[in-house]
Amino acid sequence: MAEPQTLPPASQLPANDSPLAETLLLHLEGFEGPLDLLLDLARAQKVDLVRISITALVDQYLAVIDGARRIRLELAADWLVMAAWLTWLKSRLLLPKGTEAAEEGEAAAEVLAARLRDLQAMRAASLWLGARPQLGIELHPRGTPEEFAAIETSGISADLGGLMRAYMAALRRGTKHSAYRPARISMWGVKDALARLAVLVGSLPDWTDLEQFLPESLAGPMERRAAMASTLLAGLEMARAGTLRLRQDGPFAPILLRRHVFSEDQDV
Amino acid sequence: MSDPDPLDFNDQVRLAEALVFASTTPVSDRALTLALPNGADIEAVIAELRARTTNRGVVLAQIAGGWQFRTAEDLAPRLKRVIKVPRRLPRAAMETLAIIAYHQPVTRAEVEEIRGAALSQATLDALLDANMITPQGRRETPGRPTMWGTTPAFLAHFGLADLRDLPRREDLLVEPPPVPLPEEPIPPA
Amino acid sequence: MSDPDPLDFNDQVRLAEALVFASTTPVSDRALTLALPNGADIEAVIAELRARTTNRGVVLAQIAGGWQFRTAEDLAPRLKRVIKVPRRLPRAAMETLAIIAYHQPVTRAEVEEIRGAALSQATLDALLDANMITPQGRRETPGRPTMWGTTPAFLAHFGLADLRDLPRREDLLVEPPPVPLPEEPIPPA
Repeated sequence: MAEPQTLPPASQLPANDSPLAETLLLHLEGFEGPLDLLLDLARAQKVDLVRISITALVDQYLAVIDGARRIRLELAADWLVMAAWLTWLKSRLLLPKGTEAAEEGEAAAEVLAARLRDLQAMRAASLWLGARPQLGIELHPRGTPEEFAAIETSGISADLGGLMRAYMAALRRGTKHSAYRPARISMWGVKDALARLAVLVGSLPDWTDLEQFLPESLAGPMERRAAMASTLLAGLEMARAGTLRLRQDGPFAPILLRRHVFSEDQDV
Repeated sequence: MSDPDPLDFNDQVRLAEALVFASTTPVSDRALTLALPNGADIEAVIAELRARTTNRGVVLAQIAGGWQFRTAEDLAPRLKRVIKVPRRLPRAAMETLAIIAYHQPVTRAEVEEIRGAALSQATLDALLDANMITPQGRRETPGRPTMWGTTPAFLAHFGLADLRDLPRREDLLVEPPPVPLPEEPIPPA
Repeated sequence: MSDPDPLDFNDQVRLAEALVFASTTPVSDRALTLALPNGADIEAVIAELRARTTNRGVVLAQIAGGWQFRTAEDLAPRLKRVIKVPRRLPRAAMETLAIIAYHQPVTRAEVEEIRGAALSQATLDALLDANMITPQGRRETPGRPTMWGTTPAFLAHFGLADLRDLPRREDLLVEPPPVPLPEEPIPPA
């Protein structure tokens, strides 16, 4: 078995669900993020961080993520984003040297190696600090400051850190009294889209672009795409129920919709 | 000797010294007995500690049934002259000050609502005495409550050039609680 | 020049001892200068005080730009049994603290980038509550994010006289057995 802090090399990773794969997943949850895992994998190469093999590192990371996804599909996005980026990086590193794309890959690999060294240095600093005798734990200051000194009180003792602590404490206490409200999700859902379509479609005489049915107040491109998908789903649902008809004249052409008038043609 | 925890006499004295020094209350003989190895001669340890601090700036004193280090009495007047211990603002005052800083101009009722606790006159007075807050007119609502804001002395005390230099709320809280707040604190007129 | 009066000198050492003792926070040379008579040789006074407390249970240490008495390091295990000690900071908090110490003033986004992970509210709270970090103004970039730095309490907590007492970043990367680092990173094969 691998020791708690290190992961098995990629070649030993399980091919299917197994107790080892579950251990793997537990390992994954012990990491602070993709970079943390990468650093551990890099250290497992037992060479100077300057000389690590980035391609081997990429393979190991992808194998770990793959193993973890087999047991749990909904892996946090940052793990997958890193996996996608590393796949890109590997494809660049495998190109023949000298091409622009290969150089791009090498530059990116250097950036990654530098980030790993940074994190490694900070981890070492944290260990260095942690190993020092700490005040109040190993060493103790005077337990009882003497009150006679408090005679002169020509000012108040408060710093910005204290003010921040006080503010956070006050806000916490204040909100304890109000009911818990989960963060509002700004996505335009299928239910919203159904309601909106039902209202709007009746007023439209002819084929209309699906985009016209999106709500006006969308925060960003992500929300816009989500609303687009929801509206299309709502449209399909209503078409199935017979209230709508949908039309697309070619691949990637705008999707058009209009009210289904029963007296009209019955073509498919 | 069959002592399971051998410490020579000098180390016993050192341990007693450290313990009396670090303790927040006077250390009783019983507490010393528990801390020192079995069979340690507490009286001899205390006598040695007392001898070592005789005529020093800090002396061993017997207070409230225990031992404590105190600064030598003859030095007290000269220390008083120098040590300036600023008053610590009580927690309620710090919280109120922080809320006023971020939400100004703000009424007393609003501060109470944000804190989820009543605001005492003593707290308000403490902040006024320290010259941290000042009235900033009245809100034109029923009862015309006084609105409060921070003073230039507040900025100076916390080393801020401007109210806009207060740390961003989103840098303090991952998910800020739902409290209505302008994007940036508005500097007092 | 004639030697200082030995009685006067002893008195100065006593006064310095009392002053440093009475305070829970480090006492600066400046504060000592103000407390001692004009013309007192602070360095000699401190050297004498240091000599007197060498090998005692409580020793003089140079911390956070000042002087502080603290219990001797070797007594830690024995004191631990009798004095209740607070919990150590968790790993995420220690790493975040190290990053802030080395990169200050630094924004939250920068800390997160270096760690490659989001900074949790619990970590931020733990560091603020322990008085290890403090806001240090805002960066003049879009959004004006808050910058963070370490406090004097951070130095005192880890027994550092100064931020320069932290090991150099290059030295941290040397793992036993130390491998000399080339100037330029070698591009991956």
